[in-house]
Amino acid sequence: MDAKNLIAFRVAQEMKDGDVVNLGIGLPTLVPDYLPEDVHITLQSENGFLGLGPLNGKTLPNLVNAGGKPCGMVPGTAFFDSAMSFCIIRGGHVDVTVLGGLQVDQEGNLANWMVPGKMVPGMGGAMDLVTGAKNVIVAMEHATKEGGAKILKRCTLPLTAAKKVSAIITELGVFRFIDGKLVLTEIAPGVTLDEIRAKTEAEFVVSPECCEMETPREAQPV
Amino acid sequence: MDAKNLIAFRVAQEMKDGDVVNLGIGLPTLVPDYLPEDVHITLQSENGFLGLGPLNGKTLPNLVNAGGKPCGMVPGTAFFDSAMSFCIIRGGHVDVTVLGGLQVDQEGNLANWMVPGKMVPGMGGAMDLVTGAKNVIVAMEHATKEGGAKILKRCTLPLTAAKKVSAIITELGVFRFIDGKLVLTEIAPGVTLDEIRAKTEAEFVVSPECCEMETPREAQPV
Amino acid sequence: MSQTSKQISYAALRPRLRDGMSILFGGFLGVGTPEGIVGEILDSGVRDLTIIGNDTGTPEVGIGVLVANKRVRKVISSHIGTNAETGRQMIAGELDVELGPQGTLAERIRCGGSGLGGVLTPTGVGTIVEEGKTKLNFDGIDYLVERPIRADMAILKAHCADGKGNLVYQRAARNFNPIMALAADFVVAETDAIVPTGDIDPDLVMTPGVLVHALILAGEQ
Amino acid sequence: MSQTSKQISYAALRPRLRDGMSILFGGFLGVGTPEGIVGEILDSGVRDLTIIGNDTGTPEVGIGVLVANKRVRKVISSHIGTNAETGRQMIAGELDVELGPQGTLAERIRCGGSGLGGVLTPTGVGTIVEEGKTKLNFDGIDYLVERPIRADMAILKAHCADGKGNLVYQRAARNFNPIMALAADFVVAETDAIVPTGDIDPDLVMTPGVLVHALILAGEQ
Repeated sequence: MDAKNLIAFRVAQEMKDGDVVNLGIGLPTLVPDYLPEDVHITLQSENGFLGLGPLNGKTLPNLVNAGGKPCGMVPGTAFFDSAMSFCIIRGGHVDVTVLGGLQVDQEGNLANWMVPGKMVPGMGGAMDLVTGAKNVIVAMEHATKEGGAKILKRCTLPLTAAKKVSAIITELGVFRFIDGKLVLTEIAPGVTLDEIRAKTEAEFVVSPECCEMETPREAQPV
Repeated sequence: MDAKNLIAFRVAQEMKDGDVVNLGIGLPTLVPDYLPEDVHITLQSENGFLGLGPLNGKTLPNLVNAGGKPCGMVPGTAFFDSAMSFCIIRGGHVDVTVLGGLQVDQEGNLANWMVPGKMVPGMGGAMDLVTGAKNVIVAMEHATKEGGAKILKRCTLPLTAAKKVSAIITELGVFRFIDGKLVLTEIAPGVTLDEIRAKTEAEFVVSPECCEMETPREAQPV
Repeated sequence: MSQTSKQISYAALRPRLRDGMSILFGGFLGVGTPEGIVGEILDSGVRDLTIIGNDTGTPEVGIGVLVANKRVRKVISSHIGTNAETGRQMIAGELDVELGPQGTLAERIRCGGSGLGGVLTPTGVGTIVEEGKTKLNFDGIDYLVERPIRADMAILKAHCADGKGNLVYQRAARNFNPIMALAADFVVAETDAIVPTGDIDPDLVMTPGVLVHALILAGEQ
Repeated sequence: MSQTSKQISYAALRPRLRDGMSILFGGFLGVGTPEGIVGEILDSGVRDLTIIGNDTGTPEVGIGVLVANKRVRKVISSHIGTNAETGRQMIAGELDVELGPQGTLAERIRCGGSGLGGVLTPTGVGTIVEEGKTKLNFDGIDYLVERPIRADMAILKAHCADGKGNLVYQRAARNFNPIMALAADFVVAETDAIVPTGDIDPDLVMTPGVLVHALILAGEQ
């Protein structure tokens, strides 16, 4: 199993039955594939509905996800306008938002929407989601393709929102923000603390209860 | 024809075909009875709909006007929530609001919602209506029951809104606010300018085009 | 037995009721007010309530019965003229009444439910409504900063619900209900009907079920 | 011939189009954007437009064709990443792009249409979004004052309309359309169907007809 799917699996284990969840594009969209059987979540789509489901082959007119791609919907779906969509998002009615990150820092700041000097796609709904969701989970590979740290002392890229991140889940481990401090709570099987330290610029505390990160059975080292 | 109906008739002649209109309780509700045949207006009801119509005998569940009384609705009615109702009102989507007045002054201030020391019913939607409607017509008897002036130099009662009144229509005549000045533009048949001056405390200009106020045929003096 | 996980009985509301709590109530002169839930609150004996809604109905209709039975300590509303008892208790100093413009009340509740810190409205400028409020001027126009309202509980009246709590309202009974669904820690709707999930066209849902914590079938004991 | 007083042809829109005008456009990545009206604007030859909406679609889809054909001077939007041409023109200094959070954009348009002077939002605090904006603190929380947006024209996409202009949208095509209906001097909706007035259940109307000045039946020349 690749890093992306390992991360998505671990993120899925964070969900509680009944949670209202918004998933960013890319890696986060893999999360529903790994939900425990007894956990049912409702997916919010910022283009205006609650009840996003898998496509299941049949496309319906004007039924697309926030990436503009055809999608499905579950029984009991509700559509609404963009103002209402963000009343729900900003108002704390979304339990969990899962997004990728370019950088996260030890203050809980997230940067994931622009790199100065490069094409700027825009923040879309990300700033409202990170500001308003009860839990903000950053799901990303631990380091850049070049091996550089993404979990920093201080973000250098323009922020998406200040001090809002709840947890960071990478293929190497799980960090949580507890009482304003960045705490390592899980380490992936086969990974050492030294390796995490080497790939993490931020100062962090290792939880006394730090344990092995849950991974799919087939991925467990034998 | 009594004063109330005379006033309602004259107010009705202010309406233009297609106008969106909100009518306050009491006298203003008589206005639709006197609309010219070729003038069709849409009535807005602040409890959440556009398309208020006469009761016509048949009551429908949950179909009431802003006074809580059973009412009818016209084909093409639309219901919405209170936030939307006041987006429409405050946002200038109501062409005309017609309300009664306790006092109006020469600055265009209106007081119609409370008398200190007496039971205070509350402003309801009146403040938003007077603030947001394109045209604010105060429809009221010219003087108090005791013969005191209601069109004043300066309101003494708490205001409903400041400098928002467009016109005052009484059984004695029509005043309009033109370039910030109170201007008498019509005098009712059989009424003298002296009588209006005697019953009006406010300073006002008599329009050079001041003419006879239109009244229903049967009420015209022979 | 509940037909759905969100359906509860009137009696099941009791553990959530307590003295001094704040309650947003849907309705406009009683139309759109959940009369059964109001009755349950009355029967529970809780008092010192703060009630927030458009008006206080009449002493016999809508939320008014709670006022008439002296269960209310504070009212936040736009109009109390239809319930003489509200006015009487206010003048007697038994009841705290905060009156505000109806459109402002709607926006304040919407802000409370949507994470906004307030709105800027021209309504009330130059009137006693502006007392004690922050005033801002942009482009020569004065606005009042009107701040959010939230409550411990919102009690709504719906025409139809599905098992997930999706709500549809009927005609003028919609009024404040949809915005109140956003603005309370616990949201309960009394509904005339509960249909199977999937039976309400997703385009026609007026309040998404995720906002609704509990449903009570109107009149069912 | 018009079936109703509000129905017009695409061509009848021409006299209302002019260089430099501002246009609110419904849609989210093209879904809910009135493609026929966009085509008419393109054919009209007007330029230097300010366009306001969620995103700029793609160079071939939605409002994007106006950008690709260099008819746009300014974009106010939350996301331009799906239209490389928008980014290219922005970097080349040919196009002014104002990016803001999607929820803030929605509220600004709603304010513009509802007489509000702005909203207080926590979104963007501590980011570059706060540059140049009034910041207020209430109860220890910082908020940005976000100001209203209005435009000369709003172009909407509906699924169904009646003769009075009442609109119903379909699924995710609703998005920004209902709030934009409030916020322009002239509001025109392209609709898949026009039904006789009275055929839409009054409870199901999503945009009241009084907000809509003109209807165009999609695809009808």
